[in-house]
Amino acid sequence: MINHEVREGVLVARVEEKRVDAARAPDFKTELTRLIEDGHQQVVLDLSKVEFVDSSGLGAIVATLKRIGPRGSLAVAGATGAVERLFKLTRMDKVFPLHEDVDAAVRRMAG
Amino acid sequence: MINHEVREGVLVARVEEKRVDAARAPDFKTELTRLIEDGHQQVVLDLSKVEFVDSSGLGAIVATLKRIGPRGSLAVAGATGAVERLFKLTRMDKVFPLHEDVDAAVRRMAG
Amino acid sequence: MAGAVQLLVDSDLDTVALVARAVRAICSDRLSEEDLDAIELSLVEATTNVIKHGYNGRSGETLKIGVALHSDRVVIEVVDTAPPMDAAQLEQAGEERFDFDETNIESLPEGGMGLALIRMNMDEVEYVAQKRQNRLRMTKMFAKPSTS
Amino acid sequence: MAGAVQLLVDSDLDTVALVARAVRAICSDRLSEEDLDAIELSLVEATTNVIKHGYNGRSGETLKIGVALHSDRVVIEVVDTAPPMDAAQLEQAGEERFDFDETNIESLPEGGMGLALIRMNMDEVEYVAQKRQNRLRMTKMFAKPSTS
Ligand SMILES: Nc1ncnc2c1ncn2[C@@H]1O[C@H](COP(=O)(O)OP(=O)(O)O)[C@@H](O)[C@H]1O
Ligand SMILES: Nc1ncnc2c1ncn2[C@@H]1O[C@H](COP(=O)(O)OP(=O)(O)O)[C@@H](O)[C@H]1O
Repeated sequence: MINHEVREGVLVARVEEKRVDAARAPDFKTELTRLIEDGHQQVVLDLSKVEFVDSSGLGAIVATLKRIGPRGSLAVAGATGAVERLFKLTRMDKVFPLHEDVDAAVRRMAG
Repeated sequence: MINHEVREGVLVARVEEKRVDAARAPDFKTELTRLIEDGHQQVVLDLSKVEFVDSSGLGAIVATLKRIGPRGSLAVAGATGAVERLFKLTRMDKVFPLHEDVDAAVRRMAG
Repeated sequence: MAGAVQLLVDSDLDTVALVARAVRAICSDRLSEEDLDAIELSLVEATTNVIKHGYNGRSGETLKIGVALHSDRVVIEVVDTAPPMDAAQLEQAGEERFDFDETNIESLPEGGMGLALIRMNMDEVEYVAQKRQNRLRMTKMFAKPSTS
Repeated sequence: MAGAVQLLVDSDLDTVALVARAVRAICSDRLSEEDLDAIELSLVEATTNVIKHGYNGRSGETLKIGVALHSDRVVIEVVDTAPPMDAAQLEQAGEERFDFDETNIESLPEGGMGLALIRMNMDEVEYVAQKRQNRLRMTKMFAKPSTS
């Protein structure tokens, strides 16, 4: 459900599911955590293919940030429509900087 | 549900409904018949805004052609997707020439 | 994603569009636009027939639509409690309905196309008139998507 | 177009997406994308709660979703036969849930956001626990479209 690559030292995790809801959040969290545990501290979560996230999906993203720890950071790229709206409504856009695309997010994080 | 104009002597009837199904076919037929009864023999039915037609809608179009009579003609413009598919599946594209748009249909009919 | 949804609506021609959109959306993840068009048309023809012929246009009667998504097929069931239709009507319906002479305008069909369209658009069509209800079961096979 | 549709599904988290897509499609003719997003999220949170908390994750239980389209509002009802929830949970839920200190990562919520999201996204939310069933009724008002 997640593809990843490393760009300029930043882990880019692209979510391949259209929906991250309660049915998928546990696996989503497990996969994301496994990626983080390889030691990455700078992570960009690419949500450009995702059309819908519910509170379980958002909770999994928050859990991942806690796992990365205070010295790392987790930014979001490509959130649009309902997904972007959820981040703003819950004020989570204050926690996860929203970037238009992966390029912009990596540039900001690596630079 | 139908807007109309006359172009180069051809009556262009643009259907403003997304769906022409059994709930709407009776009114659709009434409106179309009223337009025809003004004496128009060359008619282009613009279906570019229509997403769905069922057998009732198709029947209403056939009824209109019968009303126009053997000396007139009824062409269809802008049928795409499910609508175009219905005309082809029922061989009604042999009866109603399908044109990409109103311009093409009027050109053919008036020319 | 496999799954099943049942929809209940009043026997009203105005709700046919709502059901059609809902069922299309339920199936939309797996099927091509062309298959979705085929399913939507068949469903609309079937529910319209139940309302117009089964219930004689009476609203306030129930209409149940079942959608079951399998890995290689969608099964759509239309269930009603009206007097049953003559199953021969369905058996005889087919693409011959459209073998008209296109030069003879008066011969063109204005109705009686619904059952033929259902049979032409679905892979299997079965009608079962039970004691208390009738069930039209329509199956559409589809190619498994290459990914996942 | 006014109308009402009821959906019946099994209490399975995998069917929540099917219901969400169906309800979105049913409402799609009248509402803005933003209103559709609000309705979809509320519906998903409500049905997920019933499955996870009401039925403790048990599948095979019924879940009924009613959608009623009016000229100026949509009413969504989620009906279950599980033990009722504590209505106070709903009353206390609101946007205060998201008054966190964003500099204190450990304090950020990982759950307990669903009811708050429902109340923030819908105009009216009512919970009625009856003898045999619970009913969460969520209403969304919308501007009448300027045309027709
Ligand atoms: N659900 C039904 N209940 C009773 N009769 C039906 C039903 N469906 C179809 N029929 C009969 O079969 C005939 C053919 O149906 P159809 O091909 O859909 O065309 P149409 O509805 O335009 O007549 C109908 O005219 C009706 O007599
Ligand atoms: N349908 C329900 N049945 C029983 N309890 C419920 C129901 N919905 C919500 N609750 C209770 O309210 C709490 C808060 O729900 P919610 O805000 O959706 O967050 P979450 O589901 O993530 O815990 C739940 O943890 C549960 O205890």
